[in-house]
Amino acid sequence: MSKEMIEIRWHGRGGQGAKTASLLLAEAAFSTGKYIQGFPEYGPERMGAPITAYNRISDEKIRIHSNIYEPDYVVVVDETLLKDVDVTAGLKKEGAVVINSAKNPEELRSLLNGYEGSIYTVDARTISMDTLGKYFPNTPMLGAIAKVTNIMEEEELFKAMEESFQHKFATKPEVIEGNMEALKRAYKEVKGSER
Amino acid sequence: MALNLREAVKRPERFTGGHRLCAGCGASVTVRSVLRALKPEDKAVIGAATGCLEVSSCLYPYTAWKDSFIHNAFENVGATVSGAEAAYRVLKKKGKINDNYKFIAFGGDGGTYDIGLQSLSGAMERGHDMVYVCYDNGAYMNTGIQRSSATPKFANTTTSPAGKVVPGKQQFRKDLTQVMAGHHIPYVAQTAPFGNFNDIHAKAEKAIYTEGPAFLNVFTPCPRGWRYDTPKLMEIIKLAVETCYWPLYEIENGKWKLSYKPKKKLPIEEFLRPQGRFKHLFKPENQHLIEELQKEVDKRWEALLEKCEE
Amino acid sequence: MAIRERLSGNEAVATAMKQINPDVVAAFPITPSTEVPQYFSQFVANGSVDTEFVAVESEHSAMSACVGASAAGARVMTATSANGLALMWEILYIAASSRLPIVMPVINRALSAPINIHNDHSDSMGARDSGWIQLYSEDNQEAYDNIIQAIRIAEHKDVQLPVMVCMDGFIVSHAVENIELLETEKVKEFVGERELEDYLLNAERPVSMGPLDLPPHYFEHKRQQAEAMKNAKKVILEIAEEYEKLTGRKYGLFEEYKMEDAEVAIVVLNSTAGTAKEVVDELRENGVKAGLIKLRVFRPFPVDELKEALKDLKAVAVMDKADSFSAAGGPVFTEIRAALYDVEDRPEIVSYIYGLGGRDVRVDDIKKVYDDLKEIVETGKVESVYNYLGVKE
Amino acid sequence: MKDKKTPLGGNVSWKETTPGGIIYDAGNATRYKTGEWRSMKPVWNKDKCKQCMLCFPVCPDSSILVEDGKMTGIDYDHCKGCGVCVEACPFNVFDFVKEE
Repeated sequence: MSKEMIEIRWHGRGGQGAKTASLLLAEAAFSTGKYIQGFPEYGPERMGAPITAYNRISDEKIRIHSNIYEPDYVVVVDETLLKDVDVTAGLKKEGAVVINSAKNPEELRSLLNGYEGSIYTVDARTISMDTLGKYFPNTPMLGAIAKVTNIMEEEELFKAMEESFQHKFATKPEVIEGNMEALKRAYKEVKGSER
Repeated sequence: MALNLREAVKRPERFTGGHRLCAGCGASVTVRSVLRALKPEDKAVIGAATGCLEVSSCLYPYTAWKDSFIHNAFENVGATVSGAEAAYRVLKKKGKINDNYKFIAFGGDGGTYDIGLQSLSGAMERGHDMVYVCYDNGAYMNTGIQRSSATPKFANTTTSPAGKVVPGKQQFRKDLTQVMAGHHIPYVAQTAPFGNFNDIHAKAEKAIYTEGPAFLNVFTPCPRGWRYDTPKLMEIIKLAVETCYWPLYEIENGKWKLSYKPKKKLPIEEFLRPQGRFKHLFKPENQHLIEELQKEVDKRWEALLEKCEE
Repeated sequence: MAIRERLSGNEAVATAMKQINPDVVAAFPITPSTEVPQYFSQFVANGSVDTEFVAVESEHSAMSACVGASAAGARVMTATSANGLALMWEILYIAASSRLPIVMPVINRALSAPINIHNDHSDSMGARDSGWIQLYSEDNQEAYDNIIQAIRIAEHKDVQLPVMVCMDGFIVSHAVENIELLETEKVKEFVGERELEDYLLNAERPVSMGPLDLPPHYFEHKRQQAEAMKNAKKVILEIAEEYEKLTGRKYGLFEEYKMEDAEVAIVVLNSTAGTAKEVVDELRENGVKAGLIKLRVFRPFPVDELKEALKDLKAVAVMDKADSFSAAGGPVFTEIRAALYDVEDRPEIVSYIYGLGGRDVRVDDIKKVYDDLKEIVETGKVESVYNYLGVKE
Repeated sequence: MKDKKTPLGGNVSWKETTPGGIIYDAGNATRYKTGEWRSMKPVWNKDKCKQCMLCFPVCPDSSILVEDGKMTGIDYDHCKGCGVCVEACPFNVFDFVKEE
């Protein structure tokens, strides 16, 4: 397997946009010339049900087509999942988990089944409410994971995402600015307890 | 202007002799009557469901069809012809085809009332410019006279045999014409090769030349399945109409119209008596079964009169 | 210049269909192929294709309408999966026997029961004797490329047969990956126009199609159909060569991965091949002479070519993502094993049925297969010919 | 290519037969004689005929021959002798006799 490949696993609930966020991240990475994979845990999405989505990002063509069992990073879009889902299962020690939470990272460690690696948190709820007036955690989480993985330069990310939003929200341009704001704030505000 | 018989006979024959339908088969009379309504300058694509008509008219290496013809399977002539019609529309739009084509699907009652109902319903609902013609001979004749949902109650068929305790088919027939009326397509009609053929010619013409989907249900006797002598074809049709067993009517853009009202409605017995499939009804102990049939015919006839505001 | 894009498998398929701009698409939604008619109907709604989109009421009618439209002279496509394909079954045979060049992406999914929407190959494998050409695709790129080539293969005068282009449901259909697209103009030029001689809407000469065909003629029609399938092999290669000139991407009847000096190899279809290539690379780094055959064309079955490619191996594992319930191995296994019958000192051949109903196929699963092959080579003994890989024992 | 023919007869090789069983010559069933099926035969008495044309549409075998809107005879190559025309005629123009 390519040494440069980064594998990311997303945990969210149906309807929160974890799948969309994984696709947007793939898209942003793609725009910088990377090879990407973005795919959901295959199945029908039901509102509220725990869902998983995946990203692979690499400088070389990606051939592997299995789920990700030993991710480099894990993103948790909904903090309440921590009590039911073993989100850090297989997560590499040298990797990191990024959680949507207003808490400090270390406050969550006890919920992570003895996970010893880095923990980051970002208050996606507040950011989303402030910037979009509604709770759409996926854009802030995207900003946070992009920052933590550092898979691309800040400006590159913002430029790529602006283009994506322009495309995605072609019919409602008024939400582009809010989304960009959410992305940037999360990028800045994500805080870590590095190991 | 409606096609009269004098004019109709001058039209080119689009269904030739040399097919292998039974001697005296009503299906070919139905087909010829419908095709006569095509203007000679118009071309046609004709589809047929698997059934007597198809296996007898297109038996490799011979075809009795002068127009392009396709058979696909038993239950899908509606979808098959709708595909051909879609192809025509797009190829015409692209300028690859110049001639005018009409699309006609033929199915027996098996391929129409039963196994092909879904495909028919879909094709009509989608609004294809085509005519679906059911030649209703009231059983699966091709496979040896098995009951269908178009088989009249008490008819003796090979899967609804009249026996010591069960007197033939146990259910009244489905009223498919009214099911099709429920699709609210531009034209639905019930007809038969009756009298001087004006009714079937006029309805076929309307069906073919009304834009959008149209459905014709055509009463089509089968001498073998109904067990009557072949020369009596036209008499059986007449009795079906005059007893109001098979009323002639149409629904044009939602408007119900009775096409023919018998001067004196004949008792259903008259229709039943010449047919061997009803022979068991004429045993003295079965008189009440005929009465039951009469009641149902009367009920349906009255309801139809009401719909047609007669 | 090729267009660099990122698309899901379903988007790739729909994009190929858009660029081909077929005359008629008749389709009914079924997971995981639903997105194909969805995307396509949006193309119709936006006017980016001229196609008549027939939103039929079932897959049976989808294939029936395709038959009607193709017989009428149109270039016709549809898409389906699993139970949808099963519902088409009767008409699959009719499309092939009537020699209608319909092209259909099949987004592979397990067949019921119990109902399961996930990937395996039980749908298309069951249709292997329906007379359709079958192409299999590792990823979105191959699905896209195969569909464009399929139009030419299907319509080739020596073939005139329908083509299924298979790819793995969800694993490929719903995964966004990099892809290189051709410019639409180039696709149009490559696929050209359907050349017609005999069709329902030929004003010069009306025809009758789908006759009752009794014992004096039926066998001859089948023999002629078999010849068309035989011809397809050559045509598939010719068109692949032409396509390579256009894109630089090379296609054959199957792909040989590190087979030159291989002693053990697996034969596999679709997306698992990609995962298996990773394993081959790792094994090679550890000095294991491992290889891989990814079958692209299953119908026609490249019997001679496979024999040649496999004959010098010591052990082969054939991986089937479908059970044939013959109690004697999967469908691809049976045919590969038969293909090697004439080979002197033929390799040991074992069957692995795997990944049914979307059971994920991991790197470790594939490693296990190669480990078993190594064991066979070392001991000269086959412990188990018929195996189920990744099932809970 | 307008006169493309479907090979008839029982001994056609698979190389010569038509793809998918397509039949090129529309209406070639006329070459198949169903007149042999007859056990009874309608005989038209021209002199009695009023040319009402009611026999024409009732014939299942398209065997009432018509020219310029007038009946001219019966196509015995295809008439199966069902007798529908005989019964349908209001003027009893036809005799219905045993086939010899």
